[in-house]
Amino acid sequence: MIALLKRDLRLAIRAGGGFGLGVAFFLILCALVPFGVGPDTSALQPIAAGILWLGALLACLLSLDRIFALDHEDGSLDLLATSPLPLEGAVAVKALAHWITTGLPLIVAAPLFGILLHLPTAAIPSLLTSLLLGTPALSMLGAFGAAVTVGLRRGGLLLSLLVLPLYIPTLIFGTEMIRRGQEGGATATPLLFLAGITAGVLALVPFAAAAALRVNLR
Amino acid sequence: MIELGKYAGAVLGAYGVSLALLGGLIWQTLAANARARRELEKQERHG
Amino acid sequence: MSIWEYANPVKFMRTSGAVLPWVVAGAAVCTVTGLVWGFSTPDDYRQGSTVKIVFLHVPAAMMAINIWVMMLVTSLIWLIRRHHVSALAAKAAAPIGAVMTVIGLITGAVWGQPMWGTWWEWDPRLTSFLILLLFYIGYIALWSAVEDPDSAADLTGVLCLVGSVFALLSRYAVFFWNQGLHQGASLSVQSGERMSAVYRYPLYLTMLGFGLLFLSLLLVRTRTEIRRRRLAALQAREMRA
Amino acid sequence: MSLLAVHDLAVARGGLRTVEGISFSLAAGQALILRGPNGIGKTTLLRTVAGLQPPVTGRIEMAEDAVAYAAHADGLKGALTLTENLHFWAQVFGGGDVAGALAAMDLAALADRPAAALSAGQKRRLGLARLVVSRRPLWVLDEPTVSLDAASVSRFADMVRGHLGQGGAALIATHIDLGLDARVLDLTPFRARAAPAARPAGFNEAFA
Repeated sequence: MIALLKRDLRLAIRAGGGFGLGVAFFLILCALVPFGVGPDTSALQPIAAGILWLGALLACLLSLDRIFALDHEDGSLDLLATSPLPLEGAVAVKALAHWITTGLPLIVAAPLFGILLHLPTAAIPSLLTSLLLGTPALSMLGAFGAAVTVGLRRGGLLLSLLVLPLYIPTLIFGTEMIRRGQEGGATATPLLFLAGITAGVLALVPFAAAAALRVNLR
Repeated sequence: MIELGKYAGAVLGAYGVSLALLGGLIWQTLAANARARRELEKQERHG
Repeated sequence: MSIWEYANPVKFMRTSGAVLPWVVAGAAVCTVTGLVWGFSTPDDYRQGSTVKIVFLHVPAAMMAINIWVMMLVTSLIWLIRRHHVSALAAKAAAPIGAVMTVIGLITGAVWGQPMWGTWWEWDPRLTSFLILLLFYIGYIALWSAVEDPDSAADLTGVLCLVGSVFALLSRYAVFFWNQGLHQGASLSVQSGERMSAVYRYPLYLTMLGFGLLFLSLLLVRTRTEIRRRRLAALQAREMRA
Repeated sequence: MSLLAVHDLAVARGGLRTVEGISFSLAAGQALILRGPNGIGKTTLLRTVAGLQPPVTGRIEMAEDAVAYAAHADGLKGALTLTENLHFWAQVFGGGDVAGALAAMDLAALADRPAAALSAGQKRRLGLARLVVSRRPLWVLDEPTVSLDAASVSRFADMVRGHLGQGGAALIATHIDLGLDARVLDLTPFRARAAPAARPAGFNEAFA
């Protein structure tokens, strides 16, 4: 399993853009928003939390189809399925690799982009916590969507169509948490929900994703 | 004739759109069924 | 032939063909009577004539949810028992459910406009229905995207399972996110003001009518799917022979 | 001792039976060559034996985690070097000697090159070297000699012979003569009949 994680990370670095691309997309999005809504703090501050989460979500979506598609094309997926690794474990590891290459850089960059969007400094701890708790679920659900669409010719569009509705609860609790942090309210409830969703997703979705993958391999 | 008052547009609009949608669904269902039946019968007669 | 103990489309075709006329007649009678009766009810003292929309809105919304539940059950039957007709029934139900959801949304919006002063309100109930519509669209899109019929049935089954959990989760998340303008469930017994009998009986009738309407559409669409599969199988055999 | 036993197997591709009624067994040190015209279902049969798809009917008896499968795609990453590629699969399969496997397919000189720089034949050789590091007793090979030159083919045959000598077995679909002391199974007589069968092979066939 560790070998698989190492290989995926190494590939993300070697192939170029694995780490940087998502963050660059995130930056562009945050830079474009003020052009759309105007530079005033009064316009930007209320929507900053939402933009940051939406940006993270879309940046995550960009690289989802690569989780399995490349391995499917070159036959690695067949070999992984015949290997002693349980396919559920391989799915979880690949989602983890996706999270390390896209989720983690986004979390590191998020406070900077928060400043661009006039997010008050008081909200930055809750921004970081919410992303840290929420983005693993995004990667795991994305891996499920990628597993379902792996053999399809025009899977990319379908992938977004299938995965985005699954992101709604995480998005709601994530932004709610930042908003409460911004207003100095209690963030415990959305935090617990967010953590609960992520824990449930990490525990159960690998099985669904592996089942979908087996169907697509036969 | 039933008097609908000032909301006549809203009520008639809601009924109109809903019935049109249902009608479309029913039409599509029947058309697809008729086509499937026709093609299957043709196939069974030949083969 | 022993093939029928594996999946029994012949028996399904025979039985569904026999009951179909009765179901269709029942659906037509109940829906038309219920809607006409509902249309002729007196105006509500607060909502005026818009109250008549309830006879479309509530049955459609109810069916939108029930159809998803039915799809979940048939998907599970397919995944566990490999009953082929079951998978096709789930496929056949999805577009009906999507149309019901759209009707629920549109009538809700038209109703909300005079009541709340806006066409669209991000009210938790309306929002949950919008999310449900997204799940229906994803499910239908996946069916049409996968070419191999076995894979399509399996993948949509798994999607329906995961989607159900998330549709439910989204519903609670949405309530958390925005407490709404929407009135409580129209028929709930606990709520203080119960709907008066004038509206209640025609509403029951339209609900029954929509249920039967769904059943008849479902039967016809499943029959269509079975015929298509049979045609495809016969053609494939012919190609090889 | 028998490494693989197949009883009355029927397999399907795209919901249609391709071959049926296949029975054979492979003991340690034996190889079986599959022959047959294009499209008869050699690949499908091999994928079924490898456990990638379920059989329509019949039984496959073998030890768990016994198969090393190699098909048209080699499962190589162009961005990784030859050693890294093999090392990864060695770790996944809990296997062994990367350098030895590279030497066996005459790739030792290229060990630190990225796999993207290899020619088609060299990639193929790397894909076959993977079989050695996987240390699985049963090799299931689908047209292993595609894009190999004559020298490489004989080197590959030596590799298979060595594997058989160490108590392994191989099931190979190929059209060329590898010079192995192997039985040949021609699939042509096993082509599935168009007549309806007891169990549907695919979704649509359940409705025919």
